[in-house]
Amino acid sequence: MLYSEKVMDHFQNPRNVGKMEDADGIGEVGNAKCGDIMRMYIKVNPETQVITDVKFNTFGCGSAIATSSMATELIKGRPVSEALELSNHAVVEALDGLPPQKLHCSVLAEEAVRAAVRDYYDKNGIAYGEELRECPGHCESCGHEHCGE
Amino acid sequence: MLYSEKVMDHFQNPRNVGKMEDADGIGEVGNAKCGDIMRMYIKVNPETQVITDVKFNTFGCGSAIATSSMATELIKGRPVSEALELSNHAVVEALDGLPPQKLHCSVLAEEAVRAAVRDYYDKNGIAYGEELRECPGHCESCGHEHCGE
Amino acid sequence: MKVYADNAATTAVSETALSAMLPCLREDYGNPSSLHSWGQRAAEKLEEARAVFAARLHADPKEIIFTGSGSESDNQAIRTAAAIGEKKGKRHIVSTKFEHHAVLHTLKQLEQQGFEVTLIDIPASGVIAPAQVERALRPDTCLVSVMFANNEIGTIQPIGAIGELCRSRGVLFHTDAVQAAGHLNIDVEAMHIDLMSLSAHKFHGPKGVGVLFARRGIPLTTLIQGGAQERGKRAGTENLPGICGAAAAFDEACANMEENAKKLTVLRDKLIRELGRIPHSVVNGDLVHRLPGNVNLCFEGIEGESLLLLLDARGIAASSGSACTSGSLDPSHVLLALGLPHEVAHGSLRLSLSEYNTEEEVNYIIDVLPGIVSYLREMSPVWDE
Amino acid sequence: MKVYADNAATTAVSETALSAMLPCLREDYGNPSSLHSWGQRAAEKLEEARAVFAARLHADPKEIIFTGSGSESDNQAIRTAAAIGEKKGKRHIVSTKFEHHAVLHTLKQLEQQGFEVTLIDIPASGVIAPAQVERALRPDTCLVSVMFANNEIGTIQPIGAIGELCRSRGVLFHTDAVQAAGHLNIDVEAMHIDLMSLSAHKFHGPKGVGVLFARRGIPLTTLIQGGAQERGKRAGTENLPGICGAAAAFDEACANMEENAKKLTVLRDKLIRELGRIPHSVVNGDLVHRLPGNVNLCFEGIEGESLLLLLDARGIAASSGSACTSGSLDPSHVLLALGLPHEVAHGSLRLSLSEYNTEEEVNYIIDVLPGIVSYLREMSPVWDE
Ligand SMILES: Cc1ncc(COP(=O)(O)O)c(C=O)c1O
Ligand SMILES: Cc1ncc(COP(=O)(O)O)c(C=O)c1O
Ligand code: FES
Ligand code: FES
Repeated sequence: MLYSEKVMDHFQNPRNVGKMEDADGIGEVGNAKCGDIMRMYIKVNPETQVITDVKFNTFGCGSAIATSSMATELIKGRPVSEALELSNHAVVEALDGLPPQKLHCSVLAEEAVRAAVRDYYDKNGIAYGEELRECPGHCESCGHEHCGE
Repeated sequence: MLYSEKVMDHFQNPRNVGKMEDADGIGEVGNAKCGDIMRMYIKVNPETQVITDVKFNTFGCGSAIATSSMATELIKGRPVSEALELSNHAVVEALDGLPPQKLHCSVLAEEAVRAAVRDYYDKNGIAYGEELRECPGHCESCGHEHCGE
Repeated sequence: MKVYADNAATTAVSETALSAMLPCLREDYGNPSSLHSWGQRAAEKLEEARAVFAARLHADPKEIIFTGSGSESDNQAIRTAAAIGEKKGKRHIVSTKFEHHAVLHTLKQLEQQGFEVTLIDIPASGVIAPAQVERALRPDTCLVSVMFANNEIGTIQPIGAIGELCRSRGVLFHTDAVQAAGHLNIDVEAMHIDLMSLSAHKFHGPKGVGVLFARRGIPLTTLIQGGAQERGKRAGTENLPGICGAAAAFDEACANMEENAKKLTVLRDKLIRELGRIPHSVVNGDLVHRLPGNVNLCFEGIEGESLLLLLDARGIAASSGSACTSGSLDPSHVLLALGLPHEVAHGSLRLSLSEYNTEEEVNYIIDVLPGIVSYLREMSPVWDE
Repeated sequence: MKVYADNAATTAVSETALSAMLPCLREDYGNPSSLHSWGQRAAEKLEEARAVFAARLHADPKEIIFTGSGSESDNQAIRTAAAIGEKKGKRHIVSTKFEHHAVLHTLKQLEQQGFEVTLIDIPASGVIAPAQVERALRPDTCLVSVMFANNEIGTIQPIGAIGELCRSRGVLFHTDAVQAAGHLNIDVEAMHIDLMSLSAHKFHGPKGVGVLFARRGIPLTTLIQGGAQERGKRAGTENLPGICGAAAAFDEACANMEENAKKLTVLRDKLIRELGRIPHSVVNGDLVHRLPGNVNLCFEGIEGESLLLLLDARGIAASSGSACTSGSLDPSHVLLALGLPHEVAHGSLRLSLSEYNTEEEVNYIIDVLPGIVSYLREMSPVWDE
């Protein structure tokens, strides 16, 4: 099979899918032209800085949906600071791997989380470093600004 | 099948095969290097100039043996003058055709007959024209002098 | 329910084809180049297979050679025409933007070797006009290569008219008939086709057998050097079981062509009609000049792969774009050539039927698909209807 | 009695191979490039087949690609090495005079494109010495191509030693192992082989499947452009039934290699011993470094084709020279390379056994052959004994 069982599970039964009306932070990355868009919503407890709820909407291939789903699971209930450290590799690993040409989707998931956190920081006037401003740029599959390498 | 039934018949049951001790004319053409040698023996009735008997020995492929055999049949009982008119095409036709790369064998048979008649003419002081001196030269498969085209 | 609706990618081997293959795999295993009876029996079968293709295509057996795939036939046909053109100092080739990659990549390589290639634009109908070819012709054009029917949207090109044009201009004409063979009537004589590629696994023959038609007098360029098989034009021991299976399948497909087309057209049109009702869907390509089994739609706001995987989970095999680029991330070059925007081209679905499909299967697809489209649209961040 | 003794030309498909093919011809007909379950099942089978070859050859699955024939593999291997050499300005190739035409004709074509080719002379034993290769090497040598075992006389070359030499000199090493595969132990790692060609129908696999091993890091030249199959190195829908049959046959042949070799060596040596008693016969090639099933003799005063046809009439399939040149009139280039005069080379007979042959069959050949030789000699105008 092209995809691992974990990927197929998260694709066919995605966790945390849907809109969140009262999100504290929303991040959207990718674009329709290249075939993947992820929007990630987070709810953060202002006291503890823990992500108490997370939702996503994704337009994209099977692995885009699966990585979105897995990413939400990995950050739900974790402090924002930990969510920021979520790497695409961690997502891929948690999914038992992805085909090489689909790795870019996991990058997108990593980015979506960071974008949501950035939005939360912005909305709440929390300062953050340069490294959070930019696309991590290790996605070689598309020609868009956030993709470097 | 590569060869027609007629060819296979003449190959497997060659007519008039063998040496002739008291031949009136013997013709040998081809050479071992190129893989075909035919020797044709004729017995001629000096009164009627009819070929009363004919034999052959051939070293060569299936079609070389079959064309030798067919050529002997075609000239046996015919006047020498008719034998001289035997064309390789007639031999091929009588055999229901030959694969293209094997046509040269039929040329060899035509030549062998002519060589045997020439030998008979030489031995009996019968004059003959220029056209009987030379290889007909329409055999393109070998590099030897008798092959032209 | 299991529904295989990806017959443009490959087909099931027919019972007829399999029956023709088995004797070659069991008792008649000789090498057609061998002199002995085993070999000669094989050689006879090889020539019988060649004669089947020749008869059905209105060609001479000497004009048919067997290759290892439709792609190989395409490569060899185009390289042949290029080599002939090269000798005459003619280095311009006309083709279209929606050819198969076996054609396009070969042309790309020729460009690197100094050829100029004009790729004709594809109208929204997916059917090019002979006048477009005419406008593209130049005095140094050595080849026109236009596919008989497109593999993604199934549109049928005016091959006869293009052939006539090319003949009148003294330009070689190649058609990639991989999708057409066995489904549409092909007459190389009447259509003035000089070179043509077929692939057996697209008409219920086995994989691994291509056919190349080359009009008498066209000196084929050899891609694979070696033994004297296929009159020295394609070395390698012939894939006799495959070739016999291919001939049997082709003969069967041609014999039943009308009947199959009639049946398929009904199923196809039902699918197009019913699936076309899904909101924000577009049917791609002309509805009339179309392979009898081809359905191609785009669903806005849908990404093709997700759609396919969910269909597959429901037992339905379909495709988005052609199989051989399914590993790639780019949307179909065919749909882009049709003028669809990237974001729409991403959401394409090709259902390709064969005569083995049933009305029941078609109904099942019609039942299942709308729900999947809605589900995916609901999940999408960009879809607000 | 029917005796098929032409296994170097092609072999019968084994039951094991056929059993591996049938499911792909029946239910698992998907295209390995398709995303749906049909396609993914096919893709899995493809990778399983690749893994079988990799394991048996001590290679990595990524180093194995499937082609349409041994000839195609030879062409692609040599063109690959030539393209790599070209980039470095190295345009000299070393090979031998008794390679298969798939190699020799490709080299001939490269010569026309500016390459220089040194063909090593063949000693009377039919086994070349590594020192011959060493002497032929030049600073601009980009490739050494030496066959693993010769297809006519069955002699086995010192591949490991040649591989080591090439590796130490930084020259790519290709071996045409078409006759060796399944019959001799092959270890691409230990033997320092960089490129290698196999053909399934020589080891009881189906016709139409070649294997090309290319060591990791060697960028293969693509002969057939198009889809992304075989990692972009060989376009065209994969011949999955054939490939699965090939893998099953290879696995079986390798598993039984020692046992088969033991059996065959006995039969081979009996044939050589008994047929060698025929007056004015010569056994060609080394008796020890020899494929276990290969017998090759010349009978003076005999023309090969007549001999074959008469053997065939008695139910025995044999060959004179290789099958793929049997349409030609020239004596075997292999026997000429061995130094045999034309007139002797014309009278060659190759009997090639497989493990399917029996002692009874061998005895039958020994019974029948002497009479045929005498009969033909009697008919010959040049034979006076
Ligand atoms: C040594 C050798 N190389 C290459 C080939 C070519 O194999 P194929 O006919 O499968 O292309 C053969 C057999 O014909 C062979 O014996
Ligand atoms: C139009 C067209 N041309 C060429 C090909 C290539 O055929 P094959 O995969 O048999 O090489 C295909 C199918 O993949 C096709 O649809
Ligand atoms: S957004 Fe598509 S790959 Fe970067
Ligand atoms: S003698 Fe051999 S072809 Fe003329």
